[in-house]
Amino acid sequence: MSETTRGATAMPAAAGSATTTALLEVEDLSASYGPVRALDGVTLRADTGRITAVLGANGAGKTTLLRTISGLVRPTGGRVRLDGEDITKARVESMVAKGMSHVPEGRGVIAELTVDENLRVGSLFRGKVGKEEFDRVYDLFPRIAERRDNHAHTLSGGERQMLVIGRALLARPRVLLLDEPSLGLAPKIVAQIFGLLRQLVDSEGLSVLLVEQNARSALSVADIGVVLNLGRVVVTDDARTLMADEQLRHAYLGF
Amino acid sequence: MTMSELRTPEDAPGKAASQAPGETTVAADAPSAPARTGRTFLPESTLLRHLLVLLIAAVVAVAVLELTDSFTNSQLAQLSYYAIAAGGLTVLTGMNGQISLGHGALMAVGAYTTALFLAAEEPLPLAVIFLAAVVVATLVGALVGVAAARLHGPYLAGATLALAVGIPGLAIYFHDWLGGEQGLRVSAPRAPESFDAFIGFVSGGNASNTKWLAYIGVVCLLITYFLLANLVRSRIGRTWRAVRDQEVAAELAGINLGAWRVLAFVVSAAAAGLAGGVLAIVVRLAAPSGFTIVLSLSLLTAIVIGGLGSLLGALLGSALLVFLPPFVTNLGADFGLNNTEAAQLAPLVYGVVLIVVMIFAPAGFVGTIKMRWLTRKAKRQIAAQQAAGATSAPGSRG
Amino acid sequence: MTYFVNVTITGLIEGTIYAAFALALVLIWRSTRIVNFAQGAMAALTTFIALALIQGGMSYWLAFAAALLSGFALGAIVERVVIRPVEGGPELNAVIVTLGLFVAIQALIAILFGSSFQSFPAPFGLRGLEIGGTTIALTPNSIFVALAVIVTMALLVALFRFTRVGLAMRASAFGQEVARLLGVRVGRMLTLGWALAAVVGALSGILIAGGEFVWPAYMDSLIIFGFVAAVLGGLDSPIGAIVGGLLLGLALSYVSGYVERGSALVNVAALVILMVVLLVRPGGLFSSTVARRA
Amino acid sequence: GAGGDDGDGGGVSASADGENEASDIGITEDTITLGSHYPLTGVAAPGYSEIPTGVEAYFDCVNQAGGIYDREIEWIYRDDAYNPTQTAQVVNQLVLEDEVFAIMGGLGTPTHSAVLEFLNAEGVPDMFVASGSLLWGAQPDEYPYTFGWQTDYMSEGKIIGQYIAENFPDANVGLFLQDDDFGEDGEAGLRQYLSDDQIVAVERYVPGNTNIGPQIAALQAAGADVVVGFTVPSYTALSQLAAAQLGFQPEQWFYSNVGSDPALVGRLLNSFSQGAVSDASLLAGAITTDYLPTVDETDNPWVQEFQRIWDECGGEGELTNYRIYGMSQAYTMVQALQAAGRNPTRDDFVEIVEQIGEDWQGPGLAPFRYSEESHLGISGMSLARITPDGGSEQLTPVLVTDIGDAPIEEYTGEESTPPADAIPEEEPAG
Amino acid sequence: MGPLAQPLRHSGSQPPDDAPTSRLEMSGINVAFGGVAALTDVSLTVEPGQVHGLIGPNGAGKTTLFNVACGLVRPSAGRITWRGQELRRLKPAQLTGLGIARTLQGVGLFPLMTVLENVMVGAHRHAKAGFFSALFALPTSDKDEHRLRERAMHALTELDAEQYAGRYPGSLPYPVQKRVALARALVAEPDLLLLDEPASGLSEEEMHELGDLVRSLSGQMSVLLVEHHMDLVMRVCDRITVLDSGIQIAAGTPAEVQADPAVTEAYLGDEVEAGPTTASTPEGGATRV
Ligand SMILES: Nc1ncnc2c1ncn2[C@@H]1O[C@H](COP(=O)(O)OP(=O)(O)OP(=O)(O)O)[C@@H](O)[C@H]1O
Ligand SMILES: Nc1ncnc2c1ncn2[C@@H]1O[C@H](COP(=O)(O)OP(=O)(O)OP(=O)(O)O)[C@@H](O)[C@H]1O
Ligand SMILES: [Mg+2]
Ligand SMILES: [Mg+2]
Repeated sequence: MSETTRGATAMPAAAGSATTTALLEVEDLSASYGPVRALDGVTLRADTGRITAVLGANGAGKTTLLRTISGLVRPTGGRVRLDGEDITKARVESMVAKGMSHVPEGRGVIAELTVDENLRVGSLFRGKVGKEEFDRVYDLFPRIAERRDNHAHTLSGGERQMLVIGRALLARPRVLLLDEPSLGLAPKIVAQIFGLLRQLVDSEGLSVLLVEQNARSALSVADIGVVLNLGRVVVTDDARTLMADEQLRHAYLGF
Repeated sequence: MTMSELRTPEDAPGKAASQAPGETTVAADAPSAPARTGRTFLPESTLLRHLLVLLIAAVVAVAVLELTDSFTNSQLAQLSYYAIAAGGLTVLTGMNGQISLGHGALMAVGAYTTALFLAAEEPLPLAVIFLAAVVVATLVGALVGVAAARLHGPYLAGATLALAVGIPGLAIYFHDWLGGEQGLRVSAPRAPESFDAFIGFVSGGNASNTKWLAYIGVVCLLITYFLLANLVRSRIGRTWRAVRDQEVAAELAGINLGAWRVLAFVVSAAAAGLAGGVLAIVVRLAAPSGFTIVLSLSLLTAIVIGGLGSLLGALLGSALLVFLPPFVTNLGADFGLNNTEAAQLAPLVYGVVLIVVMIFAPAGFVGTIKMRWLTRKAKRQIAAQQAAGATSAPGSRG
Repeated sequence: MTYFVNVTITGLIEGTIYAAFALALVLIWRSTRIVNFAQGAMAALTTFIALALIQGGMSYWLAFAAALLSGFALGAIVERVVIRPVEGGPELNAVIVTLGLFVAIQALIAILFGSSFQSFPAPFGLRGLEIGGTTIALTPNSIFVALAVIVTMALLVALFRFTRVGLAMRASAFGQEVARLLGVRVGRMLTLGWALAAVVGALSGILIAGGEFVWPAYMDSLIIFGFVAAVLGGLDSPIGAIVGGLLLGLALSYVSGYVERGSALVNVAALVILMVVLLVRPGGLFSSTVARRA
Repeated sequence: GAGGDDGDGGGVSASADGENEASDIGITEDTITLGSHYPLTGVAAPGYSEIPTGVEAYFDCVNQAGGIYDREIEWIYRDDAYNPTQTAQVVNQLVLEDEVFAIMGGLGTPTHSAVLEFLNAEGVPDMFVASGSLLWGAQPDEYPYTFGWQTDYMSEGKIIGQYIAENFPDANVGLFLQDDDFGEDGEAGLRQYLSDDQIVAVERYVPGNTNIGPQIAALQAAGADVVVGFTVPSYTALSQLAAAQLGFQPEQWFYSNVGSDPALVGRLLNSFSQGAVSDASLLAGAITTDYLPTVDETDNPWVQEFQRIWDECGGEGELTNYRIYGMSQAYTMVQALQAAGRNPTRDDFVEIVEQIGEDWQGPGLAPFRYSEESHLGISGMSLARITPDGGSEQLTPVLVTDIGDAPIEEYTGEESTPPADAIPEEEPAG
Repeated sequence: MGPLAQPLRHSGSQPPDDAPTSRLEMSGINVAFGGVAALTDVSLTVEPGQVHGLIGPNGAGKTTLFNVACGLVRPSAGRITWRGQELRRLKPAQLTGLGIARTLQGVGLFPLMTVLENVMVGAHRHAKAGFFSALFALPTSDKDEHRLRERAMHALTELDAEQYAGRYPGSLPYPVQKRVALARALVAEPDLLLLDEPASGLSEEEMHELGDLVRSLSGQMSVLLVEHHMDLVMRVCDRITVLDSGIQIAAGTPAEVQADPAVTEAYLGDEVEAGPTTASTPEGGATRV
């Protein structure tokens, strides 16, 4: 259990460097589903220009963490700050305007709308959005470009996943919460998406909070890793360090 | 290494807690395969278990009928036909997920069949007539069911709504045969002497016609619920629920969706037919104005308010239909309203009760109680787990 | 020949009335995925408000506007107070709530405005127009009704197809949580959907009342035929509502006019028409593509 | 006095003398309970729901004047929403829980059908059913406790039929009928006087279907010069509107008494004139029937008395023909209760009505037909033309007849006048 | 790893080595949705007792091909032959009767039924008691239920999920739900199992065990597997078919397919850019056993 002591309190050096600022700060966050305590005093931060991977077994609370940050689940305690502003009690609807986009688990397309309409809903809050921005998404995912006028429910699993990711990008977030984005995607597309994320993070200072079941691939792209277990943070550390820590990997990450 | 060595869920916080299904609607579902723990005092055999319950219910019913006055007896007769139909609708809507706004029409079929048979010079025995009502309603139900099996949600609602107004319309069109708007009057068969003797034996009271009708209603009700409960607890009920919950998965498990939907329609139509038969003799009339859309909607209301998917809920919901309006009217009169005002108050209160129940007890009476119970059980389990966890994992915070 | 024309015209006029009602149902269905059985009662309430104003001396058109406004308010209040708590719950619960509303509002109307017949004025003439020496069943008032319904439909189609609010409303209806994550004020959209639908409902109520009698239950038969019309057209489509309404009105008029004792068969005919259409197209005439199953 | 005179068992029941006693269910020492069912809510409530308030006002005034043999009348009416299922239930409640002495004025043919057997099986006097169906009174052997009150639809059809045959012998007659016993009985009466050739079209409507355009267009297409409507008020008005829409102007409209209340229908049609319909009254000139004085006859002494009673004992709203109807029934009921004597049983009561009901005078224009052979009510009516001001002008003397092929005769009895305070003073009979 | 025990297979079914009969052949399959060609002239044969992989980029038509094999989608052209007989007008409900079972992409459990009931539904085809014995609760119905329950419990036990029998699926961890879904498919005792993305949402370790399980099944039935996790696919499949845009672009053994540049181009992508999921070779995966 030595890792636990390394926990949330001490930020690893990489994250503490002067160039990064904490864009999203989560402090002692707790949440419950009825009697079930799903989050138990989670503290973490996501910095600009960093990809922070949140890892952990099934049911560790990863999804709940993202849902609580974006306001879909009301926390029972703790605070969430975005750029210093306390957004713990802010409405879900206001999050995108504040610069935070959440791509939910499970391919959250609006099945009855067309692909194009799905994208347009994603950019509604921005007012008028130029056609070229849509084209950029379509260029990124030619698969869905072909289907732009089809109802989203006709899409294949992977196509839906592309659509939600593309839609989130259209919102031009500063913080991107991604819940298992690689689910059901072909390896080539996964690589492409992770590559793109890296690029956006590096060039535009995007901050990504990445939840992945597959710890190995997540850590390979992330800067920081946060490991959750039973709703608590057990380790926060540099991704490479985590990758190298075999004991920890075996205990919590299952590889 | 086997899959059993994966993390067991009990070590996740409160995994066990969600014993209850996520949605509230069908919280009242009786699992077809009860967990093998508990209930050891009841017989293993479904038949014996249900017969035991039936026996107790029969004793309670006789006691209630004998201890209450004539008017309450007549209300219980009314309750029985509502509850029989609502029980059938529970199978269709609660268990199989097909909404029907037209069950009143199927009751009409049963009622008219009964009225026609009873109008004969030498009517057949009542039991045979009721059987005929069930058979005719079943045939109509099968026909409607075949058409309905392909429809979903509001489209099914629309089609059954049209059924609710269409079938009574037939009675007006074929007025020579079905009595038109005026309907067919029904002379309820008189009680046999053995009934007198029975009542004399049970309570020493005398056997009025009202009481006789109430007994007929209650007997039909008990039989219907016994049979429906058998179905609910069997593979049949389970298959219906599978079709309701996930039709693709059900189909892939070898279930012919259409056939099972039709079967549900047929079973509920049979119940509606019997309910119509009982209604005909209790009301002594089969007329189109007795089978308006209001009847169909009341039935739906009853099963949702009572707790969708539960026979007990259907019974409670029907009781609400029967006892609430006179209660409100009397209450209004007690508060000094005149009869007209009191009569107008009844629907107002009824409407408000529907809304309030749906907002504060969305799972209906039975569902809400069951949810409470499950939550309590879950809480206890979690408490136990956390206590155990605290000793085994000293490092973790409580 | 004149008879045929007249039966056709009365059918079409009746059909526009079904269509008006169906439009309101379609609107609520599109914006909240709820079939509002209280639609008729709500429309009756706003019509009675207008009637009270007219009887108090207000002009028809002011009362007309008042009815639409009160419809907007009523729709919004109803959504906020009684629909909101059951939204996202089991779909039957919402159905029961609207049924409860239906019963309660109707009782309320009887208590507030009495339950006797009252006549409602029509803004335009009720005498058939004369064409080539014969009077046909087309009145200035029915032309007004038809135009009002068609304009409403066009506005709704435009709202959903071309405006951002329309898109936001549809997104809210189909995927509340996702829409919320995308920054759509879902609560507001649902309220707006109900409010607009109640405006359309109020419009249908007042159009239907024009030149007829009103009493607390005067919308009852329309709930059924309006719903059937909406289902015929495919509940998602405003154009479907119009087509469904007109088809139903026409068909029923022909049954009533050409079948012996046909008036008694109208309800049965509605059932048969609906069944036949749904057997061929289970999602109505204007349904979109069949959903992918796996 | 509420004294304990229980020992008085077995006395002569139908007697004016002696002490009040609880002689049967629904009669206590100081009350008589009467009950009924009406559509107070729902589709049929408009109009009909006013009837019991008229009854109530009348009974209140009677109670104020000392009641019947010092007994107060308790009047309980319940809502059946015009649904027979509910009628059965509320009548159960009235009989079994409220323990009424008699049912009075139960409204509607299908609704009351549902309780016909029950009331007769229980031996509850089923007085003055409020519909003109032949069910109430044509078979007293089968239903000994049930009595009709208003003129039956068949007699009404006969009287209208004869008038048309005499005054419009060459006209093409079109019928516009409600598709139930109301229209059927009326048609049967009409056909006794009109040949099949003369009737060029028979169109029927079903209540609830408001598009009657095709039916009226069919009457027009058939070339009907005279149209007879056996319709309820709303369909009278609808038929007029549809005719205006189609430009259909037959030489003469006839409407049954049921649907012709000029006060109601005329008011309905008149209010449209606020819009662009400029006719004073579409109904003006139509011919209808009367068996009771109507609210527009302000110089009729009965109407004057009823107006006074409504003002003194009534509730909100105005005196309407529905309320006059209710008061008139209540008047007959008081007559019957008085005639039945101080301590009647249900059976005594029914017997008295059979024996002497024929002789009662009241607001009705023609006498009742009550006897052992018939329980049918008022035997005739007069024809009147509706005037543009919403009043009416009498066209014929009161004509009386009976069902079947009984002849139509002029009523020769004198016109009745109300007694003091419009409260009957019937001598106990028997 | 204990293979799914013998008792699960009822005595009447064909022995596993009855090779030619339980072969699935699909040839010349064409499917179009509106204007979009989802499958063009696709042919594929699943040999008895083999694990056949189906891979390809998103939207390539893999699930559609499954749907064709299940009767959920009717091809505009092509033949499906199963056990030597052509399946015409195939309906999904006939599937289990033919000895074919399928899991859905996602889990597709019945949310309002307990785990045990879920699996019992899967055993539907083995039910004998009819409607009337259920209606009157005759002992035959009870006995039948008992049998189904035993079968279901057995299947759950085989997949180590018996302790969840009384629970509702929504409350279970995702991998357990997946196991339940698998138990529901296996309890029908199929000769052909169609698995659509069974590993999605599983951790690497869980995926590994799934691989073992699938391999162990292959002795008893053939498996058609759609997956995006290449190490799993490479490890468990005997043969692989690759689709792209509805067209078959490669077929062969795992090694052959992986060496095919067309596959790399269309599906695997540039290895350097790819994350570890794709980078790991089948051998790499194998070393982890
Ligand atoms: N809606 C809910 N109701 C009750 N309990 C829930 C609900 N959603 C999640 N839980 C429970 O909360 C805990 C955390 O779940 P969560 O979904 O956040 O985990 P996760 O790490 O995202 O898992 P996975 O890898 O399976 O997605 C689990 O025990 C889960 O069972
Ligand atoms: N019912 C339908 N209507 C229209 N298009 C459809 C329909 N079903 C599938 N498609 C299209 O057919 C193509 C193949 O879809 P399919 O689901 O078979 O892909 P897949 O290979 O399973 O993809 P994934 O790996 O993403 O699950 C997709 O482009 C999809 O959009
Ligand atoms: Mg998750
Ligand atoms: Mg797929």
